[in-house]
Parts: sequence; structure tokens; C-alpha cells
Amino acid sequence: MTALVARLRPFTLLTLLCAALIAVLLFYPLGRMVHSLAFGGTGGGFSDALGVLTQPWLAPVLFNTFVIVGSSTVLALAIGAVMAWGNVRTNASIGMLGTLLPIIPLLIPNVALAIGWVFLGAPRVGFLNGLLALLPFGLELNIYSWGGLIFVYTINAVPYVYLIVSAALRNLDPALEEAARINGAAPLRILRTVSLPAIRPALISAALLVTITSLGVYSIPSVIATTAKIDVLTTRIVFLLNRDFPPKLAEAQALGIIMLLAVLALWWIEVRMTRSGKAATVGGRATSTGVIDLGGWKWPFRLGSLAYLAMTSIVPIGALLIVSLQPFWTPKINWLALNFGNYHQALFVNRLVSGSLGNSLFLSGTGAVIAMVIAIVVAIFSINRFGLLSSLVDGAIKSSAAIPNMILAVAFLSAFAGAPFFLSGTTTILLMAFVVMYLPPGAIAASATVNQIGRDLREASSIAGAGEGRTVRKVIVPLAIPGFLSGMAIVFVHMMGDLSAAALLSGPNNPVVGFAILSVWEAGTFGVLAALSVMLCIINIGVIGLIFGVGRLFGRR
Amino acid sequence: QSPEDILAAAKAEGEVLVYTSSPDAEMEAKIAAFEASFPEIRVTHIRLPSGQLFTRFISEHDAGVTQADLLAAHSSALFQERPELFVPLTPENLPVLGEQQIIVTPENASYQIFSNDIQLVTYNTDTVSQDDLDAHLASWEDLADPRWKNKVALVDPRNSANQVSFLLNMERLYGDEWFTGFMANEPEIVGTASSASQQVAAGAFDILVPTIPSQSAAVREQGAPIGMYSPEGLSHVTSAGFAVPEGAAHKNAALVFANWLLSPEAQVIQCEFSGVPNIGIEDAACAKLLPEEFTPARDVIPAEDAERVFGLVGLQP
Amino acid sequence: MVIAAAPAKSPRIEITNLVKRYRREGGASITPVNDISLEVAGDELVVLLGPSGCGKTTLLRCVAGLERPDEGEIVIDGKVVFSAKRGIYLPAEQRELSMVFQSYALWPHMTVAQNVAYPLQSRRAPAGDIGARVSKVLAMVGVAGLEQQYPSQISGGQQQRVALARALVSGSSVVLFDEPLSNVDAQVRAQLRFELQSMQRSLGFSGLYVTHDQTEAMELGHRVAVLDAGVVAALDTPRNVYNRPPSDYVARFVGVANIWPGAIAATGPEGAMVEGAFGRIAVAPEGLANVEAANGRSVGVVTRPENLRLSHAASEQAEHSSLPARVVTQMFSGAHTEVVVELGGGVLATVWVQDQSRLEAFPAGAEAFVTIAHRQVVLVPGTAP
Amino acid sequence: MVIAAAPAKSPRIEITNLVKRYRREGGASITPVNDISLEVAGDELVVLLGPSGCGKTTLLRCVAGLERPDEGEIVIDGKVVFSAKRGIYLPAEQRELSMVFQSYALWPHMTVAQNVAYPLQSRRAPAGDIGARVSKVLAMVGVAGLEQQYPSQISGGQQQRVALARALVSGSSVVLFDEPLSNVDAQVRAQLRFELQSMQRSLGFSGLYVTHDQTEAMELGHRVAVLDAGVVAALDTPRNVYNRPPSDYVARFVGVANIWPGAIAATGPEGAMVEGAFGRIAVAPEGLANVEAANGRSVGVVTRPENLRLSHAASEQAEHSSLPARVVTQMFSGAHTEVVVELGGGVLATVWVQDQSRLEAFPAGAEAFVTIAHRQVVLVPGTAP
Ligand SMILES: Nc1ncnc2c1ncn2[C@@H]1O[C@H](COP(=O)(O)OP(=O)(O)OP(=O)(O)O)[C@@H](O)[C@H]1O
Ligand SMILES: Nc1ncnc2c1ncn2[C@@H]1O[C@H](COP(=O)(O)OP(=O)(O)OP(=O)(O)O)[C@@H](O)[C@H]1O
Ligand SMILES: [Mg+2]
Ligand SMILES: [Mg+2]
Repeated sequence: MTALVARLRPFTLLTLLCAALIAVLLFYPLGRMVHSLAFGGTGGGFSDALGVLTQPWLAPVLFNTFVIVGSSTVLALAIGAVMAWGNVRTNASIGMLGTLLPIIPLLIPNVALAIGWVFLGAPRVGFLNGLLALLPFGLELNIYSWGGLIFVYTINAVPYVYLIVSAALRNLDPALEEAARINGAAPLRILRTVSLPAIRPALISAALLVTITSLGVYSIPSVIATTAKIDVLTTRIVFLLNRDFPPKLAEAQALGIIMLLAVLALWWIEVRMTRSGKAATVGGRATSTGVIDLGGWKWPFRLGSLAYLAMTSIVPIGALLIVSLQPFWTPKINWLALNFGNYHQALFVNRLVSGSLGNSLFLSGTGAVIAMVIAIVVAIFSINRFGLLSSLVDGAIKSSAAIPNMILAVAFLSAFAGAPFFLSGTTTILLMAFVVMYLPPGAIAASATVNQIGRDLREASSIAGAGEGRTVRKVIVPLAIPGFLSGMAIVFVHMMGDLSAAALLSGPNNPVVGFAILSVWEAGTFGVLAALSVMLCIINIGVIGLIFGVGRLFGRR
Repeated sequence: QSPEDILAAAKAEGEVLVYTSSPDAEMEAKIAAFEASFPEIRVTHIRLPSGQLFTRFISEHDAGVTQADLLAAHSSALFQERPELFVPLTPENLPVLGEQQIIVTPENASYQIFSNDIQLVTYNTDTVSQDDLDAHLASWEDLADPRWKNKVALVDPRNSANQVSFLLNMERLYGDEWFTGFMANEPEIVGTASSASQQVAAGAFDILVPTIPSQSAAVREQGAPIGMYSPEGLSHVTSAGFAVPEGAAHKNAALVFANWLLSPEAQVIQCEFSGVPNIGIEDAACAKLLPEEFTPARDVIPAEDAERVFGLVGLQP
Repeated sequence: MVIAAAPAKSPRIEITNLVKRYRREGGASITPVNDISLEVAGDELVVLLGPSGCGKTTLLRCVAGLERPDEGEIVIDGKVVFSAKRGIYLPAEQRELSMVFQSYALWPHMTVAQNVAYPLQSRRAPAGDIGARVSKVLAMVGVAGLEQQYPSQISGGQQQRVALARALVSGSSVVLFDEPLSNVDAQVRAQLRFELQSMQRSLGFSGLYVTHDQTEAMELGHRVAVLDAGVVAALDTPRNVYNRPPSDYVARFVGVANIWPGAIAATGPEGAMVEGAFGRIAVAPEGLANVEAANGRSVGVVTRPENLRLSHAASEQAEHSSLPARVVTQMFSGAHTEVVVELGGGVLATVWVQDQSRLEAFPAGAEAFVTIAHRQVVLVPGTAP
Repeated sequence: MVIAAAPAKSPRIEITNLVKRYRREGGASITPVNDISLEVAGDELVVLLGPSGCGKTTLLRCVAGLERPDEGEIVIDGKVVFSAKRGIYLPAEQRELSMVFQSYALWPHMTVAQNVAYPLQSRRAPAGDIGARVSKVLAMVGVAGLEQQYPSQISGGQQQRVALARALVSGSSVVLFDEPLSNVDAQVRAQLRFELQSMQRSLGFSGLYVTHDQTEAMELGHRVAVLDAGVVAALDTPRNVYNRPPSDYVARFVGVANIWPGAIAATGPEGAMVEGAFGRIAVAPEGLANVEAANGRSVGVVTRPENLRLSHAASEQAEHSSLPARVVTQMFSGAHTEVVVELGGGVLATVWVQDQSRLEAFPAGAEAFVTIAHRQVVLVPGTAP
């Protein structure tokens, strides 16, 4: 008994609390939903769900999703990792610009990102096609194509990779790269054989993160894939839920389970990788702080990454900006006709100001903090313990991303709207849903960095008599702060741009920005949507800048 | 319960929460007018696409709460499938039913239709002339005219029953062969009508079907080169209906607001925001009325029928 | 009024039948701590000697509570901190000991001063004291002035000394040292040895001390434990282990030893005579303690290079044995010059010559005699030929 | 037909007026390499000795190309790899040298075998050879059998030997060693010293070798450079540096030295006589090389503890000086026992006694004489009193 009490140290209690919270927030609603599908109402939920497996469209949908998510993940990993390395570990760094620019696509709401690329790359009418038409080659981009779709998925994913990988590289002992240089390895070989493999767990985490976000993205395929006649899982799930009444929840869930399997597989790889001790950690023997001299490659590398960044952040934002100033989207830009009408519309007609902005900032801010606290606690708990409990909690908070948000929102409604909670339409239910829905990216980012902290640094703290709580506060958190902040940024941005939870859960008095986006997308104009996105993007940049600014204060090494 | 009792109770309740799929602007205009007439009753609303609106309502219902006092959606699927959840609407609790001539009647008494739309062709006025329309789009059948090859966009029917209903009617009128000709024009499939109308304005395609005016109202107001056109042969009418849930907390207020929605005052506002009134009315604002003959859209469609037409337009079901 | 604490009666650290196994990549298992029992008395410093990879760090980690042993029991200050049988396992932070990590384990995000202040803060020392105690211990290890540097900005030896300071600052009664001075120069090392000794005298602490430095082991250790693949091969005072090693393994490991195979030819009250390819050598009785002194028994003859003398003539004295030899090579190594000679049967011997002026007389190839007193020869059990 | 390469005429490594400064946290600047010039000939190993933090690692990093010096020039194999004036800076990967890192810097994601194979792969050795060469060098450093382990699964000393193997495997002509053997035991260290020497004889490589181990410095170094806060304080063969240190700093740093302050009392063809609080001591002429032999000049008298003898009577021999002393303490340290004695004027001296049987005659407090031959006394310039 005393042994048990002794083991229940404060931090363990905190973790149990988080686990309980997750159980209430995730398992309870899902369990209720599954239960009522199977036994309640119409019944036969399981046979409906099984029915999905025999549908003729299933195989092509799975194939399409696999190709798009798979190839964009690979591309994003390559691009994000190389850029992060160049910016963090070499003298080709472009400084602050290199820290902020790569994550711009993350700050634009997904709908707007997709539409921005439609503005640019739609056949005949895209701005870029207008420019290409001036050239003699007769080139034409078509965003409504496999290539276009994968391209947009990729640039949407690069920021995640960039954030996680650059946090990991910042912690990489430069001596490892120096040893490779001494042994005659040129910079690119160092990148390939040392820098990236040494942070393999972070790469896997990034892959996991990208996969689950890409799997769950709905706006991009709904804007681009429909016209390209490429069905993916999310569009399919929305058809199932929205076309007919009653919504085909069981079938949609069956698709969710397929996604879940994919995510679990990746998660399992992540867990195995991070526990093997075969990756670089922040060690207890400090070495230099040098960066790699790229020599002649410096400028080509810089220009390349600047070009990519311009292409993926400045160009689409430019397109959004132009459209937001046009009365309506047209490829023939009439500079004299540009005006701020759409901004006026966005701000005052579409309820962006009437509280929703404040609400969203509050919800996303609070939600991001809560989610990150849970994520961090669980991540820290599971580096020390390989028990069933920690695996269960860790797996649960990461794989919940595989459950489509619409389904989660429905589950939340049935679980918490009525007795005994009566949370329907309250800010609380929205906050709870936000936390559960957007916890996974935070959790992945958190464990990616926590796993990087050398074991001896934690051990030295215990030896010094520090309890778990102190070790966490004084050693783990300060060392992992860059990764935590990245996670927080990702979670925050996700919450700001949320469309699905808000639609089902928010009440008439607590509108969020997602509402505005949704209604403009449904019935408004691209101009207003662009204006809204530009403003959101600016707000996001402000908040993210603030987060990283605060981080810089702590991040001293 | 007399109408007076209901009104008195409504004033006591003092508020109504409406789940609606109507655009915000339209809803706000109506609310403003209503509150001017009934200052004791405050109306709030949540706007959602019909599908999500039903999902939300039914999930809340299953959880044992009824938040919405009134549902006003561009589909009647829920009302048709689960009439028992709603207060039967009669001239007793909805006096307007006795006072006005209701044009499109509901499938059952659990709801009433308050607004209609005729599905039209949206076209780019810069690239499509009146002559083009006369020569190549006199009837809906002309969508198969080679004039529109690579110039026509079709709203993805998988998103809504209204679109499926449209295609089913095309099949009924013109048969499978028509689809062969239509598909030869290689129609683009677009996600939503409102975004596609803007692509029409930008010049991505010449015509877009099937659409209703509200989907492009905003861009047209901005002066985009967009016109609406009604070919011969099919007047496919989609409808929006309302219903009062049984468990509603402000049932009386909801009934009062519903009743008002079918009043000439409300219907005129409705017309200003596009939409065809569902009561006989003569007003300059409501120039467009339903034709003599029209085909109401079906909101509940058997899966086999839907899958068949998806196949006809080359989509996975 | 201060009441002096009663002296600890039981040993400070009691390790009983400790076993720790690891699983190697590829599936094989390895047992770096294989049934070790060891007691460390109050204020005693036991030095652990052993070849690299023999399990010293693992043993320390088990005592510290960083590794959970598979079997056995550990008692610290009378409190059972680990017992496999009774399922007790106290985590490191509750064992109240200090440790110098082989890898330093300095926290890169804290300055030197913050690193050293950490144990005080986490053990809730009065805040007012901390600054002074940190400065004092940093001055003691010779890195005063580096307080505000981050570990990546100081040299390896400086880092190691900061790690040492961190272990000493809180005045724990049990301190574990894992090669704490391996990266500092001889002079500072001597200085720190001195400081450690005087700290131990004034504050008193018990400890296990891993080192590869002979002088450190001999000077610091009250007792020396020589480990051999997870097993204690010798445990005694430095002097006894050096002078009377129980086995050739220990002899070879502590100091430099010449070990020649031979067999006992005769025994008597004045000792024994051993014969081998190298010749005949007399052994005093105290040199026989670790072997069975029976004729014909094969033994190893252990001599220390500093006790061997090179001369041109054989010694006349009775207690001396002189073996004919040929000089193979000379190697200057500071305080002495190492001369390698070949005895009979190709047996090699190392002789340390201090007086450099005598070296010229023994160039490579020169014939000479190696002389040793019978009191300076020790026998260890020999392996069967 | 193989044409033997012409022996390199110019030095392998030429360091000229090298300066490297660091900025300390807090703004102060520090110059760990302060105008160092040093040449390393073909197949020569120069050992760098110096207190912790004096700039040894920094110097190595400058040569390796990991640090960009602020001033000076470095030429390797006749190629200018760095020149501040001419703005030349060849990055590390193009300098074709090897280095053992003080922190090992093993790649955690590669097995031991992969770590060691890396230099071969990046220098495009034929793939067929690699396996064999890796096994060979791993066996040489004594970690054969650990090929498939990851660095986190082997002990500190094993890691260090893998780091050494990695530096040696490619057979570079220039190898930089930063305390490569600090974490391995004395026996393995001796073994590895031997292997290094024979490798150098057979393959030939030049190098800079940082160590804190006297024996290593003396045995391995063709020459020894003693660094003092970024400046070369001595650069000569080990024997000369040990026997004739140019300053008290060097004397103290190489080996153990007694340094007593005194002043020259008389000079003559047989040397000089020095007087101090400790008494009078005779110095042979070769002991005067580093001081100006003028009467009255204040000097430091350097003697080595292994050259001092303790006796009960003063020596009669002319070349011997005997100083009256009192024993302060004895400390057993293996090969010898360190006896600290107090000479006149409270001057302390360390004497190493090898014959343990003689120690009983000199317990703490006993009166004795310390005797030294005049050839074993060296003078260094004294600081003004
Ligand atoms: N990045 C840095 N920034 C500031 N000062 C530094 C930095 N690196 C080293 N120093 C300082 O430069 C001096 C020389 O360091 P260096 O690592 O060369 O010492 P070293 O001779 O190798 O010492 P050791 O024997 O302890 O390894 C030290 O005083 C150290 O504190
Ligand atoms: N995590 C591990 N997994 C598998 N084997 C391990 C692990 N840690 C250590 N070993 C092995 O256990 C043995 C003992 O290791 P330990 O670190 O205790 O050695 P050590 O005596 O401290 O050596 P050194 O003097 O080199 O530091 C070594 O052979 C090592 O390879
Ligand atoms: Mg060890
Ligand atoms: Mg160093």
C-alpha cells in the first residue's frame, strides 16, 4: 500500500488526471455513439458499417487517398526537412524570414489556401495561366488534376514538417555533423547520412502529423478534387453525412476506422523508433554551436528556398489579396476598380466582428493551451514509462485525429448536449471539442521534442533530488520549449480555422470565425472569403509571432 | 388554443431560436421586420447547411435536448422521415394557412413550405449572347448541344438531393440518350453552385446548371457578368420548409414567427433576397412567380435512383 | 546546542547479490553486474577498478536508482532502497545521493552556476545560502569565474569539473563518482584529489569511485574493488591489492606487473623457489599467501617493474634472485624509463629505470641481469599449462 | 610498377601565428589560441599538454577546419587551408584529415560498424574492402564483437574506442586526437599506445595529440608542446621538456616537480651553488641552460620526486647535496609511496620512495635528509622575490 502511494507521485497524478480527461472527452462520447448506433434507434449500425466494405467506390477512394496523402507526405517531408536543415544548421540560413515564411501556408485557412490556388492555377482563368499565356510555349497549369491536388496538399503539409524538424535540428549536437565533415562528407551527404537519420524519430513524428492532417483535410479536396473527379475519404464521408437524411453515421464511421488503422500503424512505428535510443538526443556533454558552411551551395540553396517560399506563401497570399480587393474574381485585373468593399463585407456583414473574432481568439487560445498541457504531460509521462497505460493514453490522443471531425462533433452533441451535462450551444462544449479534435497535432509535436532530451539529463535531475515535477519544469520544459511552441502554434491555427465543430456545437451567442468562413463559402463571394482569409492570416501571424517571441525569451541555450 | 392564446404565450416566452439554412442577410432582414412587429419576441438564429442542420437537430434530440424552436431548411427530408418529432401545423396553430393561398403544399402536416426556387442556368453574359441562348439553349435538352462542349459545369449531385432530383427529372423527360450527348460535352463537376457561379463570372465556363438565383446573388450584386436563364421544358422547383419541434422550449413564439414567415410582409422580404413566394401575392418586389406547371424537387430519393443517375453523369455513387 | 550525531553503526551502502542483465542488439544477453556483494562503511570511499565495459557504470546506476536491477538488494543508510524479493524500488530522487556522470550530464540550457545550484534548490536549501555555496564549490574545483557561461562555451575539462561541483555541492552523505576526473590534467587532478580528501575529512561522505587512474585509486580509495566482467575479483586496501594480488588478473589490472609462468620447485620456512623458462626465483613467505605452496604446482610469478634492477653482474645477496636478460628496447616516460628485456625462454619483462644516467649502459641488445629481492615477489595461482 | 612517393620535404602541418578569440557570455573576450606557431613534420606526433581550458581543443578545431581562426595561417601537406590575410578557408570536409572528438561524437543512429565504416564510405573506398577494414580496426582497439551495437548500448570506454577506430580506419595522413584514451583503463591504454605506435610506423601519419596522461605524452610524442593560456610555453622532445623545463610552469606541468625558490650563490665550471630557505644545493652545468648564471639571480630549483632520496645521514659524495628535512606524511600510490617532507623555511618537497620496506624508517615527524645528485637538479628563471 505504501509502495503504491509512493509511486503515485504528483506528476503521475497529473497524468492520470489528463488520462481521465481524455477518457471522458474522447472515449465517453465515442462509446456512446457506437453504442447507440449498434443498439439504439434503427439498430443494425454494424451491418451498415460492414456494408461500406462492399461498396464499389471504396477501392478507388482508398487508392486515391493513399496516393495523394502518401505522395504529398513524402514530398512535404523532403521539402520541409531540407529547408529546415538549411535554415537551422547551415550558413544559408535566411534568419527570421526563414522561421516565419515556411509556416505561412499553415496560417491561411485551408479553404482559402485551396481557393487561392484555384485563383492561380485554374485552367483558362488562373492568374498564373494568364502570365503563362504571355509566354510562347503554350503551357497551361491545371490545378484540377492529380498534380495540382498533390501540390496543394504538399504545400499545406510542409509547415508541419518544417516546424517539427527545425525544432529537432536545433537540438542536434553539432559535433555529430562536425564528425561527418572531418570524415570528408560534403554538406548534402551530411544531411542525408547524419543530420536527418539522427533525428529520425522527429521525421517519423512529422510524417505521422502530416498523414493525419492530410487524411482529415476536407476543404482542399472539396474545392479541387471534385472538379478533378478524384474522390478521397473526407469528401466521401461528407457525402455520407450530408446528402441524405438520416445521415449515414455508421458508414462514415467505418471509413473513419480505416483511417484510424493507417494512423495507428504510423503511431506504432513512431513509438518503436523513439524508444530505441538510436537517435540523437540533447546530451550532457556540451559541444560547439557551429553551423555547416555550404560553401558554393550557399547562394543556390538560399535562392531555391526563397523561391519556394515566395511561390508558396507570397504568391497565393498575393492572389488572395488581389481577389479580396476585386469586386468579384476575374483574371482581368482592373487596378482602378480595386477597393475594400469585401473587407467591409467580411467585417460587418458576415459577423466576423460581432463577437466571433473575440470568441475564436479566446477559444483557440485557451484550447491551444489546454491541449498542449495535456499533450506535454502525456508526452513526458510516456518517455519514462513503457507501461500499458502510457501507451494507451499516448495512442489515444494521437489517433483521435483519425476520427473525422464531423463524427466527433456528432458524438459530442449526443454525449454532452443533454442530461446530465446540458452543454448544448455553450462555449464549454465547443472548447472541449476543440481540445479533443486538435490535440493530436499538439501531442505529436510535443512527443517529438520530449523524446529528444537525453536520458542522462533527466537522470541527473533525479539524482539531484528533484522530483518529477521539478525535473519537468526545470529541465524538460526549457529544453523542449521550441517544440512545444510549434505544437501550440499548430493547434492554435487549427482551432482558428475550424469549420466542423463550430457548425454543430456553437450556439447563437458564441459564433466563431469558422462560422463566418463557412457561410461565406456557402453563399458569399470569393472576394469576401479572400478578405476574411487575409485578415485571419494576419491575425494568425500576429499570434504565432507572439508565441515564438515569448519562446525566444525561454529558448536560450 | 386560440391564436390569441398562442400569441400571449409567445410573448411570455419572449424568444425564438431558429436553425436555418437561409443566408444570414436574408434571415437578418426578416428578423428585423418581425421584431418590429413583435417587439416582445427576440429571434436568434444559427445558420447551417441543411444536412448539418438536421444532423445537429437530431443529435440534440437523441441526447434529450431540443434547442431549436424552429427549423427552417432548404430540404424537407427530415420532416418527411420523422414527422412525429414536429408539431402538426394546422390553421388553428398557424392561422396563415387559412388566410393565404398556399402554392406548394407539403407532403405531410409536420411542416410548411415558405419559399421556392426555380432551378435556372447561370451563364456568363460576356461569353454567351442572347442569340446563343436562343439558338443553343432554348430547352433544357439543349444542354447536350455541342455549343457547350467544354463550357458547361454541373453542380456535384452527390452533395444534395435537389441536384439528384434535377437529374432524375432530366432522365424522365429526355431519357438515357440525352445523358450520352450531355456527357460528350465533358461537363466539369463543380463542388458548390455558389463558388462555381463565380468561376462562371471569371470565365472558367460559360454555363452552370442547375442553380437558383440566391447562389449568385452576391456576385451579381457586385456587377459580375452573370445572367440567369430559364430554358423550356422543365420547371424544377426546390422548396424551403419550416417545422416546429415537439419539445421546443418556445413553441408558441416559434409558431408566431412561423406564421409570420408566411405573411405577405415576410414573403416580400423573401422576394428581395431572391426566392419565389409560396403564397399568392402581388407585389412589385415579387415579379417572379411560379409558372402554371412546375415539377417540385424531391427531397427523399431512393438510393437506387440516385446511384443510377450518378452513373449516368460518370460519377462514383 | 548541537548534539553530535551518533556514528553510523551499519554500513552506509550495502549491496547484496546484485544482478543486472542487458539485452544486446541481436538478442544475446549480457550481465554486467553478476551477483555483486559489497559494503561501503560510513565515510569510506571504495574505488572501483576494472576494464572498460566490465560493469562499473552499471553498478553505480543500480545504486543510484537509475537502473532497476534484476536481483539482489541494496540498502543505503539502513533503508532498503531496492529489493528484488520484496519488490521494493525507491526512485533515484528519493535516495538522497549524488552522482558525477561519466557523460557529465550538464543541462545545456542552464549556466554553470545554475547547474550547480540545482541540487540545492531541489533539496530546498535556504535561498540565501545557495549563491555562496555555489561559488565556494566552483572555486574549489577551479572553475571560479565561469559562473555565467553555458556548458557549450567551456572546455571539456571545465565541464567535467562543473559536473563534479554539482555532485559535491549539496553535501550528500553518499556520492557516486563515475570517472570524475578523466578529462582534467594531472596537476588539477592532484589538486582535486587533495580537495576531495579534505572534504571527506571535514564533511564526511561515503562513496563509490570509478577511475582508470592508478594514482587516484591508490590515494583516494580506502578500499579498492577490482571488477572482472560483473564479478568482484578483489576487494581490499589499495596496498594489499597492489602488493598481494589474488590473481594474475588483479595483478595485471592494478599497476604494471610482470607475470611469468613457472612452477614451485622447493618450499621451506624462508619461502619458496620457483622455476620457469625465465630461470629460478626466490619468493619470501608472504609472497605465497595466495597460492597452495606445494611442489610442482604451476604458478604465476608477479613482479613490479619498479622493483626490478638492471645490472651487469648478478647480485650476490641471498635474498636476491638475478636472472640473465637481454635488453629489447627502452622507452622514456618521464619519471622513469621503461626498459623491456627478454629473459630465458623468450619471457618478456618490463623494468623501470629511474636514474637516466644508467640507461646508456643498457642499450638495446645489451646483456644484463635482472635482480629482485625475494620479498618483492608474489605468486598467483597459475593456469594449467 | 610502384613508384615510391618522394618523402615529404615540407612539414605536414604548419601553423603560423594562429589566433582564435571567443566571446564569453557577459561580453568579455577570451583568446584560447594566442599567436601559436607550430610545425608537425611528416609522420611526427606532437603531443599537446596543458591545463584544462588552455585552448587545446580549440587549436585542434582550427586545424580541422571546424573553427575559423581570426588570424594566422595553416598549411597542411603544402596546401594553404587557412590564411586570414589571403582570405582562404578550406572547409573541414576538404582537408582530408581525421579527428577523435573529446566528446566522441558517435552517430547515435548508426551501429558501431556503421560508424566506423562511414569515413571509408564517404572517401569512396571500394565497398568490398570496407567490412574487413572495419573489423580489423575494431579488433585493434579491442571492441570486436560490438559491431552491431548502437552507441547508446555500450559503455563509455567502449564508445571512446569506437571513436578512435573511426579516426584511424581511413588511414588519413593527418590525425587529430583530442584525449582519445581518457576513458579507458590503464591496461587497454598501454595496449592502444602500442598499437598506435606500430600503426604509425607501418602506415605513417602525422598528428596532434591532446592528452592529460604523462606516460602517454612521453611515450607517444615525438615532441611535446606545453600550452599556457593560448601560448606555446615549451616545445621539445619529451626527454628535454622533462629534464630541462624552460620555466616553472612547464616543470610543474610535465611530471611532478618540486620547485623551491632560491638565488644563485656561486658559479663555476662544475656548475653552480644555489641557496634558499631550504639550504644549499649544487647544480651541474647542464642544469643552468635555461637561466642566466649570474650571482644573486633568483631562480627556481626544480627537482623530480623520483630523484630525491631519503636517508638518515647526509651523503658524503661531492656531487650530492643533502638537505635536512622532516617527514610530514606518506601516501601509498602503487608503484611508489609519496612522502611529503618539510625542508628549511617551511618549503615542502615530495619524495617518491619505491622500496616499501624502507618506509617504516621514515614515519611522519621523523627527521631525515633529502639527497639529490647535482646532475638531477635544474634551474628555471625565478620570479622576482
Ligand atoms: N564557444 C565558446 N565560447 C566562449 N568560450 C569558449 C567556447 N569554447 C571554448 N571556450 C573557452 O575557451 C577556452 C579554451 O577551450 P578549449 O576547449 O580549447 O580548452 P581545452 O584546452 O581543450 O580544455 P580541456 O582540457 O578542458 O578540454 C576555455 O576557457 C573555454 O572556456
Ligand atoms: N543499454 C544497454 N544495452 C545493452 N548493453 C549495455 C547497455 N548499457 C551497457 N551495456 C553493456 O554492458 C556492459 C557494461 O557497461 P558499463 O557501462 O557498466 O561499463 P563500464 O564498466 O562503466 O565501462 P567504461 O569504463 O567503459 O565506462 C558493457 O559491455 C556494455 O556494452
Ligand atoms: Mg562507465
Ligand atoms: Mg578540450
